[in-house]
Parts: sequence; C-alpha cells; structure tokens
Amino acid sequence: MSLEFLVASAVAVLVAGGVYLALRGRTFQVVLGLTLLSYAVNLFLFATGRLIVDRPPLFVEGVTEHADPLPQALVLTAIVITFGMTALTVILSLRSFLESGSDQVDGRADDEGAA
Amino acid sequence: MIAVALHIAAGAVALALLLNGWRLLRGPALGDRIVALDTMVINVIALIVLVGMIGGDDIYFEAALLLAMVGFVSTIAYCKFVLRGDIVE
Amino acid sequence: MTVAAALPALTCLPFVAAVALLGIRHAGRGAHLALAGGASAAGLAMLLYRAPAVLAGATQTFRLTWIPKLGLDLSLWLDPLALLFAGLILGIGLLVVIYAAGYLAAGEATARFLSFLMLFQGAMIGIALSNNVLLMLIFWELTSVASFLLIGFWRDRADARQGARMALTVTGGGGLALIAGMVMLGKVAGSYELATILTRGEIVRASPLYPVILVTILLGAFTKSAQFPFHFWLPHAMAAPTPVSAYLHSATMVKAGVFLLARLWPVLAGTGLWVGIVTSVGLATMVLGAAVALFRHDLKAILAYSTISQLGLMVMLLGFGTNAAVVAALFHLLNHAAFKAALFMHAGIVDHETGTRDHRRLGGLAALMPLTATLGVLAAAAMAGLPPLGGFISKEMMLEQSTHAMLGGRTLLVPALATLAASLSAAYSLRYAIALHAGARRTGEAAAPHDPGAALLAPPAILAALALGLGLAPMALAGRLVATASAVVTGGALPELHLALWHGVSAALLMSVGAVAAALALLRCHRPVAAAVARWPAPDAKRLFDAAMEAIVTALRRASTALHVAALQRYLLVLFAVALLLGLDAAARAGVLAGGAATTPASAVDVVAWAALVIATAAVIAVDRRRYLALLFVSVIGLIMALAFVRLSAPDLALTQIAVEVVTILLLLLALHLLPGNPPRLSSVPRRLRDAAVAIASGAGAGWLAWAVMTRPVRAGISRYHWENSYSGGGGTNVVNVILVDFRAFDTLGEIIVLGIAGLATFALLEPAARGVAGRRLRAWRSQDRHSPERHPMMFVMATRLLLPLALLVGLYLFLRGHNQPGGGFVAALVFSIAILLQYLASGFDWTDERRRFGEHRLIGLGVLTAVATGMGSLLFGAPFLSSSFGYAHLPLIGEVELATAMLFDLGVALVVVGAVMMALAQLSHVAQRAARQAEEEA
Amino acid sequence: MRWLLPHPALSAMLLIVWLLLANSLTVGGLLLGAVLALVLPKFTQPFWPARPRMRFGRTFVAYLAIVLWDVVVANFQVAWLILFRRNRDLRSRWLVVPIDLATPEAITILAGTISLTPGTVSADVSADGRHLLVHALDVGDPAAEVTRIKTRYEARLRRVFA
Amino acid sequence: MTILADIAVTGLLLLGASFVLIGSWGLVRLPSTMERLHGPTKATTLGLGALLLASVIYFRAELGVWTAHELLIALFLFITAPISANMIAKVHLHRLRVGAIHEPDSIAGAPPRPSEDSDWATFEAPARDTPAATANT
Amino acid sequence: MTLLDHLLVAPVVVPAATAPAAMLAARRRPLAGPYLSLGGCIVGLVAAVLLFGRVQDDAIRAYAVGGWPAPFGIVLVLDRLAAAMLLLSAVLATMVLVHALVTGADRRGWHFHPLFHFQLMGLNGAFLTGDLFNLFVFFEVLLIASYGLMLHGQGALRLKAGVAYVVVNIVGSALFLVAMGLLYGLTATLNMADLARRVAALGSADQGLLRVAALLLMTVFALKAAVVPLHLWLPRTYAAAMPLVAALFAIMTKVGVYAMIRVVPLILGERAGAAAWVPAPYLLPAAILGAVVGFVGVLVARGLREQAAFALIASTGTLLMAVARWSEATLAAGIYYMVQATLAGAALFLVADVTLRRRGSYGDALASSPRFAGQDAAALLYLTAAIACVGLPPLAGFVGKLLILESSFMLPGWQAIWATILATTLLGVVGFARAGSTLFWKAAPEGTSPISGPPRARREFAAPVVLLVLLAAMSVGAGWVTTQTRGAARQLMAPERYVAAVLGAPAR
Ligand code: NA
Ligand code: NA
Repeated sequence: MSLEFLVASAVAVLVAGGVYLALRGRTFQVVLGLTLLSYAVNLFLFATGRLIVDRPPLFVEGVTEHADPLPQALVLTAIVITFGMTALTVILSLRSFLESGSDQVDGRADDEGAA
Repeated sequence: MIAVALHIAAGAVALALLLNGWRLLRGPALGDRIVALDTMVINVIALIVLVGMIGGDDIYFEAALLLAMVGFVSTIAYCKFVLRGDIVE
Repeated sequence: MTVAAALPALTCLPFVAAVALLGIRHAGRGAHLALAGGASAAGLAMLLYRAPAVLAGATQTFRLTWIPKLGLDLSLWLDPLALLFAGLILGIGLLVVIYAAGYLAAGEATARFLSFLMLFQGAMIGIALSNNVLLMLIFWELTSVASFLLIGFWRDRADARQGARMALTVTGGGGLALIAGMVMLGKVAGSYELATILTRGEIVRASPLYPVILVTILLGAFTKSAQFPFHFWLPHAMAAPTPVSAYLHSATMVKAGVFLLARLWPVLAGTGLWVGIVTSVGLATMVLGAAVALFRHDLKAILAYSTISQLGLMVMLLGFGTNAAVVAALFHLLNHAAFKAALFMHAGIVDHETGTRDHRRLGGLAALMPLTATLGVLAAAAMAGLPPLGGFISKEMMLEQSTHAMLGGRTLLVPALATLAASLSAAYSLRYAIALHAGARRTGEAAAPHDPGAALLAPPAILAALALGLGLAPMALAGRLVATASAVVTGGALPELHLALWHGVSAALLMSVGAVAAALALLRCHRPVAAAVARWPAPDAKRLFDAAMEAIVTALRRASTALHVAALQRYLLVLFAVALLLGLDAAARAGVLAGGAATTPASAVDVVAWAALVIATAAVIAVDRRRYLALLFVSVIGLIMALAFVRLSAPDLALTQIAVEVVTILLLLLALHLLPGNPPRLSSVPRRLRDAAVAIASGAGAGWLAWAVMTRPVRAGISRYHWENSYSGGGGTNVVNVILVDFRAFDTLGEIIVLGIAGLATFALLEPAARGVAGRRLRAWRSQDRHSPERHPMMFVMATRLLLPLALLVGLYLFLRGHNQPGGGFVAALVFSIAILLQYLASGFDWTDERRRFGEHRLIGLGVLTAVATGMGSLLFGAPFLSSSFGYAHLPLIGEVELATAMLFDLGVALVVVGAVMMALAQLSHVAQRAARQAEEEA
Repeated sequence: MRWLLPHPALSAMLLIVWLLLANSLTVGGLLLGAVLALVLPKFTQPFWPARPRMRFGRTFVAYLAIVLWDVVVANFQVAWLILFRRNRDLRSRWLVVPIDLATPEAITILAGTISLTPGTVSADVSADGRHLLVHALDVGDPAAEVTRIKTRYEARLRRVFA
Repeated sequence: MTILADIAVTGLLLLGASFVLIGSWGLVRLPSTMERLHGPTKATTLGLGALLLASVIYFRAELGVWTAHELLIALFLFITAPISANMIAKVHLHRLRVGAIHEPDSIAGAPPRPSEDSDWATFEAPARDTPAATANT
Repeated sequence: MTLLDHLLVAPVVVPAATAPAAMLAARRRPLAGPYLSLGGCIVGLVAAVLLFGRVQDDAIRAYAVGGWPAPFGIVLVLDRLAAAMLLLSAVLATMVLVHALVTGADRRGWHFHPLFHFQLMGLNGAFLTGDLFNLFVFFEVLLIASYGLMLHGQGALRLKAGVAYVVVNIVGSALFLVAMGLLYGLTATLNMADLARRVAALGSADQGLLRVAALLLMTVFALKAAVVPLHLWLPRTYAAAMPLVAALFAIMTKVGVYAMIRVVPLILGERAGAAAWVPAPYLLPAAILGAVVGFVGVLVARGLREQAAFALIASTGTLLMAVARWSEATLAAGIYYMVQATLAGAALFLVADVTLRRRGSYGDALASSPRFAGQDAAALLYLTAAIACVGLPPLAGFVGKLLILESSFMLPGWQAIWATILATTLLGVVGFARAGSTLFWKAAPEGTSPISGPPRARREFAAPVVLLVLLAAMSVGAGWVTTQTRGAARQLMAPERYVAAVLGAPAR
C-alpha cells in the first residue's frame, strides 16, 4: 500500500461522495456535496506536487529535497476561496429558503415533489 | 528503541482513532457522538505530535497547538446547537 | 455638385431626411411633408441632372473604402439600369409623398410615417446604386425592415401586425438566402464588386457552386418579388396605408427582385437551370396571380394579386434569357409602375371617399367622382393591356416573346399560358374598372363621395398620364432609357428598339385580341364562376402561415421549456456528464497512463486515517438527510485532511485546514438552525441509482487522474526558483508564505477580494432578511425541538474570558512568524476571528457586539486598501506593482529585526479575512433576532 | 495602575505564554512579549470587565500541585476501571456538591478541577449557583466523595479567591 | 543522547499511548454516555501529557533544542477539556429530560434536584445575580 | 520603467482600489460612493483607451507583477486582444454604471458599487493575466462579484435562480482546479507561455493526460461561456437578475470565450503535438447547437429579459462557430462578432430595463399592455437592439455575420456554419418581430387599467442609446475595427511571439 494509492483513492471517494450529494435536491445536501468536492479538489491539487514525507517547504540552505511549495500555496488560496464561496452559498440558500419557504435547490415547494 | 516506541505509540493512537470512529458511527445518543468527535480531536493532536517526533521536526507543533486551542470550539458549537438550536443568541 | 459626391449624396439624402423627420416630429405635418417631399424632389432632380450623361453611356461611379478585410466597399454606380430603377423610386416616391399629404388623416403620426418611408426610399436607392453585392445586401435587408415598419404602421390593427410579420418573415428569409448566394458569388467571382462580377459570368457558371448560388439568389429575388410559392405575403401587406401599397408593394420594393434578376442576368442567366426555374416560376406566378385576382372583392386585394401576376410576367421574361425578352421586361417594369401605383392611389381615394374597399358595395362612381373615375379607368385599361396605353405595348412584347419560349421541350405551353394570363388580367382589370364606376351607386352614405383635393388626385393623375404617354409616345418617353438599360442587362450592344402600338398583324396581336375577347366572355359569366370558386375550399395562405408558425413556435417552445427546466440537478448532471464523457473520450484516444515513478510506502497509521476518511465520507452520504450527523462526519473528514497535510509536509495547509474547519462548522450550524427539520427524501430510487453511477464514475476518473499524476516522475518546474529565491529574494524561509505574499501576491490579492466580496454579498443578503416575507418567516419560525433555557453556560463563558487574550496572542504569533515559519496573515486572522466568535457563542450577539471595536465593513475596506496600497507603494520606486522589499534593522537591545513590505500586505490579508469571516457569521447569527426586533418596531 | 493593568495575572500569563511560543529568551522577544502582555488585556478588557481578586501565593501553588498529582492518580484509577471493571459492577453516581464559592471564576475553576481529577465530571451548576452537579464513574460513598471535593479543592480555592 | 533520556522518552511514549488508547477504549466499552465521558476527559489528558513530555525530552536530547509548545498544548487542553465535558454533559442531561434518549442501562440514572427551590442551570435559566448569570455581564 | 509601463496594471488596480474606497466613503456620505465609483470607472476607461493605443505598434507587452521574472512570478500580458477586451469592458461598464446612476438601480440593494468594481477588476484581470492559476483567481473574483450583483435587488425568484447559478459555477471552479492541477502535474509550471513551451515538449506517454486536462479546461470555459449543453444555467439566471446587471453580464459569457481563444492557440495550438487543437471537433457542433438553442429561445421567450438572455447564448454560439475553425480570418471574424455581440446584448438588456420600468406591473412580459410614457422611443430602441442582436444591417451584427460567413467559406464544415447562421438569423428575426410587435404595437384590451407609476426621466434612454450608437459606429468604422481584430487574430495565431514577449529568447 502506497501513500499515493491512499491519496488517489481518497480523492476518488471524496469526488464520488461530493458528486452524489451535489446532485441531491436540498440545499444543505448540496452544500455538503460541495464541501466534499472541495476537499477532493484540494487534495488533488496538492497531489500534483507529488507526495513528500517529512520535508516541509521551509527553506534551508543546501537542502534540495523538499515538498513542492507551489501546490501548497495554490491549495491555500483555493481553501480560502472555497470558504468564501461556501459562506455565500450557505447564506444564499438560507435566504432563498426564508423567502420561498422551500429548502429545495430550485425553490419548489415540498408538495410539488421532485423533478 | 525510541523509534520502535514511536511507531507503537502511533499505532496505538491510530487504533484509538478507529475506536472513536466506531463510537461516532454507533452513537447511540448524540452526546456519545459528540464525545467521540471530541476525543478524535485529541487523538489527532497526539498523532500530530508523534508525526513530528518521527520526522524529527517541531514544525508541526503549531498545528497541534491550534487544534488544542480551537478544536473544542466545534465541540461546544455542536453541544450548543443541541441545547439551544441557536448557537449565537 | 461633383460626380464623386452626387451618388453618395443621392443615397444618403433619404436617410438624412428619415432621421431629420424624427428630429422634427413635434413640428406640424406640413413641415414633415415638405421635408420628405423636398428630399425626394431633390434626389429626383439630382438624378435627372445626371441622366443625360448616363444615357449617353457615361456610367458614373463612386467608391469609398469601407471594410477592405471583407471586400465591402461603399461602391456606387449609376448606369442606365440603375438610373431606370432609381428614377422610378424617386419619381413615384415624390408622388406618394404628395398623395400622403392628402391621405393621412390629421392626428396620424406623419413624422414617423414619412421617416419610415424615407428610410425605405434610401434603402431602395441603395439597392439601385450599389456596385458592391455586399453593400446591396445591406440595403436589401433594410428594405425588409422598412417594409415591416410601414405595413405595421397602424399598429393597433391585428392584420397590420400579422401582415408586417409575415412580410418580414418571408422577405427576410429570402434575404438571408440571398446573403449566402451573394457571398458565394463574390467568392467564386473573386470580388464583391458588381462591375467585376458582371465580367466573370463564365467563371461563375462553370463553378460547381453555380446551382447553389443560383438557387439562393433566386430565393432572395422570388420572395421579394412575391413569386409563387412565396407570393402569399403580398396580399397581407395591404394592411399598410395605401401610399405604402402604392409605393412599396406595387411600384418599387417588389420590383427589387426583378431588378436583381436583371442586374445579375449577365452572370447567372443563360443556363438551362436559369431558364427552367425562372421561366416556370414566373409563368406560374403570372397565371395564378391573375386567376386569384379575378375573384377577389377587396380593391387592394385585387391589385395585390394583379401585382403578383405582373411581377410573374416580368420574371418570366427575364427567364427566357433572350435580349428581346429583357427589353420587354424592362419596359413592362416602367408601365407597371405607372399604372399600378396609379391604381393603388385610386383605390385609396375610393376607400377614402366611400369608406369601403369592397368591390361588391361599390358602383356608379363615374358620376359621383368623374376625375377619379377617369384616371382609374385609364390605369385599369393600361393594366388590361388595351391600346393605346403603354401596357398594351409591353403585353404585346410579352406575348411575342412567349411564342419563342420553350419549357420542358414544349413549344406551346408558354404561349398558351401567357395568353391565358393575359386574358385573366384583362378580365380583372376590366372588372375593376367597370364594376366600380359603372352602374348604380351602391354605397349608402348620406354624404355623396366626390372627387378629392389636388393632393390626392394629382399623383395618380400624373401616373395615369404617364401610362397613357408610354403608349402614345413610348420611344420619346422611354426609348433611350429602356434601350440603354437593356444593353446593361444583356451586356451587349444597344438593342434595335421599336416601341410602338402597331406592329402589324402578328401572332402576338392575335393572342392579345383573343385574350381580351376571352376576358369579356369571362366577365359575362363571372358571377356563377365566382360563386363556384367561392365554394371551392381555397387554401387561405394567412391561416396556413399563421397555423404553421404557431405550430412551430408551440413545438419549439415546448422543447425549449422542457430543456431549460429550472433544475440545478440537471445543470450539474449535464456538467458532470460532459466532463466525464470528454475525459473518457480523451482517455480512449490517447490512453491515460500511470507513470513509473517510485511510490511512498504507507504506514499503518496512514491506512487507518485513510479508512477513517473513507468511512466518514460514506457516513455523510448514508445519513445525508440527518444533517446534524452528516456535519459531524464532515468534521471527521476535515480532521483527517489536517492530519494528511501534516503527514505530507504541509504545515501551513494543516493550520489553515484546522482553522477553516472550525469556522465552516459554525457557519453550517448557524444555517442549520434556521432550516426546516427532517426533510423528506426527494429523489426516486432509479434517480438515486443514476446519480450514484455518475458519482462513482466521476470518482473513479478523478482518482485515476490523481494516480496517473502522482506516479509520474517529478519535472523541474518553476517552484525550484521559488525555493532558491525565497530567502534571498523574498526575505522569508517559509516558501509557501513567500509565494503567497510575494511571488504570487497578485493571486492573494484576488483571493482576499473574493473573501471580501463574499462578506459584502452575505451582508447584502442578510441585511434585508429581517423584513418582508423572510422576516415574517423568521419571526414565525419555531424550532421543533425543545431547548434548554440556559443561554450562556457559566463555565464556557468564563473559559472564553481567558481564551480571548490567549487566542489573540497565538494569532499575533502566527502572524508575525508567518514569513519564516508556518503561519501568516490568513491563519492568524482565522484565529482572531475564532477568538471573537467564541465570545459570540458564549455570551451572545448583543453582549459581544457592543464590545467590538471595528465594524466588518471597515475591516474589509481597509484591508483591501492596505493590500492595494502596499502594491502601489512599489510604483513610487519605479518597481512593478506588488514588488516587495525587506531589510534587517538593528535596534538597540532587541537586535536584528526583519522589516518586510510583504508583512504589510499580509496585514491587509488579515484585516479582510477577519472582516469577511465576522461579517458572514455575525450577520447570520443575528438575523433571527433582528427579524424579531423589526416586528417590535413595526408593532 | 489598574487602568494600565486591568488583569495583572493575565498579563503575567500572557508574557509567559509568549515566551513559550517564541521558544527563546531574547531581549527583543521579552520586550515584545511585555508590550503584548500590556496591550492585550487592555484591548480585551471590555470582554472581561470583572476583576476577580486572586492570590497567587503558596496556597495557589499547593493547589496546582495537588491537582496535578490527582490528575495523574485519577488517570490510573480510571484506566483500571476501564480495563478491568465490569460494567455492571460500576458504581456510577450523580453527586450534588453544595458550594460556597461566590464568583463565577472560582466556581469554574472548581468545576474544571473536578472534571480533570479522579473519576468525576462536572456536569452542571444549579440555577442559583449553590450546587454543582458532578458525575462520578465509580464511587462507593457519595457523601465522602462530596466531602473530599469540598475539603481538598473548594477550601483551597476559597483561600485563593479570598 | 543519554540512556536515561532514551528510557524516559520510550517510557513516556508507551505510557501516553496506552492512556490514549485506554481512554478511547473506555469510550467504546463503558455502558452509557455519562460513563463514556470519563474516558476521554481523563485518560487522554494524561495520555497526551505524557506524549508531550516525551516530545520535550526527545527534542532536547535528540536535537538539542528546547521546545516549549508542548507545554502550551497541554495548557490549552487543560483549559478546554473540562468545558467540552461540561457541555456534553449538559447535552446529555437535556436530552434525558426531554425524553430524546432512554437509557435503561445508564447506571446513575437521572440526576437529583439540587434543592427544593432550584434546578440545574440546563433546566432552569439562572436567576439574576447568581454567579452563573453574573458571568455574562 | 516608465509610468506608461505601469499603466498595464491600472485596469486591475483602479477598480480594486475604487471598490473599497467607494464602500468606505458611502458609509460616511451616501453620495460620495457613487461619485467615487463613477470617477473610478472613468479613470479605468481612460486607462483602457491609452492601453489600446499602446498596442497599436503590434508589440506584445509583459508586466512582471512584483518584479519576479516570468515564469516564476505572475505576468500580465497586453496584446491586441487583451487591450480590445479591456476597452470593451471599460466602455460597457461605464454605460452600465451611468444607467445604474440614472435609474437609481444602485440604491436598490447593498453594495452595488463595490461589487461592480470588483466585478470589473475580475474581468480585467482575466483579460490581462498570463498565468493559469491567476486566471482562476480572477475568474473567482468576477464570479463571486457576479453572484453579489446577480442578487442585487433580490426577490424570491432572483434568490432561487441565484442558488443554482452559484452552485453550478462553484462546481465549474472545482473542475478548473482539477484541470489546472493536471497541467501543473505534467509541466510543473503555471505561466501560460511556459506551458506552451512545456506542453510542446511532452512525450507520447503524457498525451492522454494532456488531452484530459485540455478538455476539462475547455469544459470549464464552455460552462462560463454558456456553450450548449452547458448553458442551462444562464437563461434563468440572467432573466432573474436586474436587467442592468445582466447587461454587465453580457461580457461575462464572453470571458469564457476569451479564455478559450487565449489558451487554445497558445497552449494547444500547432505545436502541441498529438494534442493540437484538441477541443476543435467538439466545439463546432456545440457552437451550432448554441446558435440554434439561443435563437429558438429568442423566438419562444415569454419575457424581454429571457429573450435577451437567449440572445446571449445565441451570440456565443454564433461566434464560436467562427472561433472553432481556428484560422486567422475566422478568429478575427469571431473577435469582431464577440465585441459587437457584447454591446448588443447589453443594449438589449438595458432596453428591457427601460421598458419594464415604464410598464409598471406589466413588467417585461411579451404581452400587450396599455400605452406607457416613452413607448415610441422604447420601441425604436428595441427595434435597433433587436437588429443588432439578430445581425441585420446596418448595425455591426450584420458585418460580424458577413465576416464569419466570408471567412469560413470552404473551410471544413462551412456548409453547416452557413446554414446555421442564416437559418438561426431567420429564427431571430421572426422572434424579435413577434415580440416587438406584440409588446410595443399591440394595444391592451379594452378595460385594462392604465399603467400607474412615477414618471420616468428621459435620460434613462441615454445608456442604451449610446451603446446602439457604438454599434452603428462599429459598423461604419468596420474597416478600422476589422484591421484591429485581424491584428489581434494574427498575434493569437503566432503564439511564439507571445511566448517570446513573456519569456524572452526562444527555448534553449
Ligand atoms: Na515581490
Ligand atoms: Na442567532
């Protein structure tokens, strides 16, 4: 069992879970789905710098083997952006629910049933 | 010797993590699940410390420190939600 | 005026008048009429001034480069054909304006009407003068638009709107085909310049694209000239005011198709295909139009169908492909313009005076309005092809030419049908004239109709006189014009022209006499035939067209509505499916291979953590509708992610993950509180299975991609530079942080702005939520669960008192060391935020809020400004935006202290993050209370 | 002085924590720490307006030592119970501890201590603030346990918060 | 590195890990929520404490650096762990009271009332001027 | 560096500073915000004009943000296309802002001005950046600002549509990150010029992964551009937004197209080996479908805003038909069409705005209503905007369509392109004619209550009129404009110039 396999399969599981939840009909489920998807994407983006153990990207003169700092920076940016997006999505769907009385993603009333 | 102990310790904590997971899945009470999650946080702190020791690098201690400081906030929030619904009133 | 300026001036004048008319729309109608009439007259004068030279063979040209990349130039010319057509447009235009002065009732929007009319006139002049086929297309389409506006002028009338739309649909559609044809023609001929194209007929006709070019161009011409089977729009265009009918739908616009056929005759004519199509369409149209005209009762309908028929005649002549036929066609073009415009005006006068256009309710007008009757009879006679009018001559010529024509190998078919059409047209013309003017008065109005004023009477009188003149002195009036124009069309020498009433006894004369005789016979038994025809289930074009349009629109609407259901699930499913299919396709084509790089062995702890993550993910899905539990499992995933980042040498990410996780959970719990509990499941089993399949496929794909990337050997990339220059160039040893605040600070600037916007947007969403429907719902909202009465648990409250300064301290520590060690502005800000949020959690919103020092708006605004200003600072030193500098200051006692502008930038980051996080969470936590308070205030 | 130092003990604690965070003892670090130790309590004063009076004398140190010792012992006891006591033999009880401490700070410290030490968890305070609800994992004599808590911890805390 | 430090680190590691494991084991095997709460709040504090101490010694002896963050981790845990336990206990009490959980095997059962005229804060909002209420002023 | 060199960051920095400044100012003095906002917008416009002037020497300019050399830092790159898009966005933004101020739409909700400028910043950043991740960041900036603007004014319908819009785009962003991650994993770089070089050097074993990355990236761009079938989110979103906001959004779909035009010839162009022009075969059918679906939507729409939204889909489809052939001439035609379609779409939305504000409770439904003040003027504007959108003369749409027809002649698939363009134009003509004649000509049945409402100022017509005049100017000045677009296309189809401008000397 390699770390690479674990990470790849974790990405797979998170993506599958995220996609499934994103396809549900209620806003909260969709938000959870997006959260899982963003975990998966962050992990994926991180993995493109390859997996390095015990070599954090803190500069030390002469050291050449280290984790790739760039994907880490990218993931950091992505995490921040994801948080902003999540906050907006959550509050938007809440407001939409308050306005329409339905927490379905498309604002249908519950008795209208699912499409 | 230390290396062996470190790995044994890490294994033990990992096992503890699995046990927490079992309780989290099983419940049955909400309280049980919250305890399980809270314990998981503590066990993850332990794991971070052990990973740091195995790698010989104290760089990760901030992560453990941060988790010790803010990890309980979610526990509290989960509790408050059950108690009051509104976590900020 | 110089030659160079004359042509564009001629073209632009009507457009200028159109715009000017809108400008003076509040002036009196006299001014409007004067302007429009003046413009037409001026144009006509200009044209007549140029005419002698043109007729003498001096084609005038003007050229202004416009779009060289397209081959579209403002290229105009005035040759005899253009002169003929432009003269028609301007001459009749002037008469129509005069006529309109009498026709339009007070209170009608004359400015708008005349503006549209001038727009049309300009477009027509453009068609006539264009020496560039693309330019001609522009004017061509403009005539369709102008016609649409003019037909729909009486916009409150349903038939006007429908007629306008039908005309636009048919002629616009044909125009589009024409675009295709013209562009292809230009491409094949190697130029869009008409003068050049006309010299390249051989090349065009030899091109494999010739049939397509011909058919598309003919589509354009036939629709415009109302040829069968596209003729049906013209009768419905009669909903337009009569001046419009006279101008557009008889004299000029419908002739644009004929003009086009004549224009392109040297290039397109002469092939079997041309003769076959053009002749048969013209012939069919001629017969059909005449037959229908005979049995209509509405004056304008009779005239409309007769127009169709006469246009068919001209088209047929051009289809014959002989020079003599061209001469006949052009001469008839003139004749028809004269008598048909006169007849429309006549019909307008009748309508105006009697209040009806129904043939059956009219009669005996000759006595009541003798002048009107005279010119009406004259014009009708011309239409009937009776001597001594011009119509007779051109009809003779037509019949003569028909005897030479063959269609489908049959020699008699064309002359026979032509004679039939001639007799039918004689019949409807005579019927029009006789029934209207002879017999007893049938209208019942108290006031007797009488001859109108000069404005209404003069224009048709002039036209009728012209129709007569063209018969009596054809050579003097039109000989030179028709001859030179024909020469242009045929591209040959001037034809020997003998326009005269008497050519001796010929086949044509016999046919003509026979036709008139047959017409008289037809009229005698018209009543029973008409009754029989009326019982015939004749197809009503309008109803068919409308039904077809409605059917098409309904079907399309149904399809479009079904496709565009407002369903996020569908949007996402399509997105996932597209990504998946494209990915699979790519993989199938090239194979997504795993690399051969060595992998890193995993420890037992790794496997355990992985298992925890997988199980937690599965659990989130399993309990998805018990949202609280799902959230607990999401927390586990977040925890494992942090652990993974620690394990994989990413301390900064671990810190960020831990802090963001807490804030996210708080956010979701705050929202969860206000959502309805225990929602029922929405989707059916098959749907869930389908989604699961998509999900699993997506997951497998993503996992495989990750595997394929990770197993590839590392390439030396740009991050090596970051590593090597982090300390020396960026002044920090934490390379990730230096990337964020220095190498790629621009990203970070964008990132904090995203966060800042999220803050502002959440505020914009939540601030009004206390009012209106949302506010009412919030007030009415009661949790279904029983709650503990205790708001602020003591132990928790006390712990937060101590934790606030401690957490702030830790946050500051993380901030200050971020450049060199894990930490930085973002994590620090999250720690600050959590420290403050803890107070909200423990002590409530009001208590905390009144103790806060800074509003979130200010934090966000100042943060962004700080970051931007830091970036701008470097401009002062001539360095690029966001250039950093750092130095080491030696302070007494303290020692070496690093000062970096990147820290200032990071401060901006921190301010925005605190502001945005606090904005989202504080506003959210407060929304229900504000709703309650709002209610109290309102009460 | 009170204006400058609203919470002297807090300031001291912050300084220590800062030095531990910085992980080094330099003049610069000390100075910065001192500044923060002064500024942060002042800055956060609105959030902690009360000024509990505490004595950080020998009693306090002794209290800390006892608690530390009890934590260690408690861990072994609880570990033993977890590993070897059958569930049905577990004498799990609720204890109601009457308290004489008056300030929320003091009660919180007592409750926290109870939670950290032998087999007991503070579950709740009574609405009037006079009783503490404690859950004990295994206790034979509830009254004795309550007395132990009161004498061993509460009495000392009362002296600290005198 | 001295043998002594070696042994100390090894011992502390094993001890700490054992306590961590035992705490979590308690969470699994103890009969009801309140009992389960004891495992983590105690065993893990010492467990983690021992691991942290091992870390301090290890870094001092192995790498020659004093790391103090472990002490801070312990400090924060000592501050926060009782709060978590308190809140979870409140959740338990509350759920028990509203009948959301029925635990026949809960040994301690429902808690007794503190006194005639008062109830626990979870069930009755603290009155004015009590310590629990003055905390939030 | 001279000040003129620094001008290159102005399109990003000016709005980035204006937004917070306007927000902070508005909290003290309500009027200060709008003035600052307008000022910032005009400064941006001036900068865009100057930058457009700069590219006239045909040079491609790179600006290393932070002074870090490419490919290690982030570079902004100004070529003809970027300058044209900057100018377009500045012009459009100015008109939309003027319209907002004139109609008071900015006061219908919170934070219009900061959101507006952040949106502008995102747009301009996306046009300028030469770095793939930076492009992602600016995409996010413009998206999240658009979420805020889309919800401006609020209302249940808008909120519902907003949820779908936001979620779909978040998923799109996730896909963007995956695609970019793949590219980074393959090439270890983010700079687009560097990517161009490194992609060209990839071995055969990497082709599959490269293809996947390229197609996923195109999927994201197509989602933003609302390319069929990824357009489903657009109609409801744009129809639900305030028309004035939708007018600004007219350029957002074009950002997706822009990104394609930017990335494909550069990175996936001739030199990309087996992956060269990978998206091309998928793009043409999608473009054709887009034009059809869009113009069908124009025909069957029930409201003005919905119609305008479909017109945007149609215009994207139409211009992609040209783009999808990836030749210099078609690309030039596509760019011309893109610019005019943006203005035309915006104009249509603004006309819809003016109309629906005056029709009171009748809104923008394509049904008859009693006559309203300024109906003739609105009708004339609608007619003109419709002519622009459908591509009839004399406005620029016609020239654009002619350019596409003429440039695609005899290229593979040209018959389909021609047939689609002409047939869909007819659909559009019929659709607009039906809608316009019903809405502006047909009188409401007897007994309908008259429209009541506050009188509307005639200056509300200013912004749409200016946009339409610009379209006419684009037609009159088409000779000059096509020279510009051809120049832009030439630069695009010679990516080595871009690479050299960013990275200096050609690869060692
Ligand atoms: Na820099
Ligand atoms: Na709240």
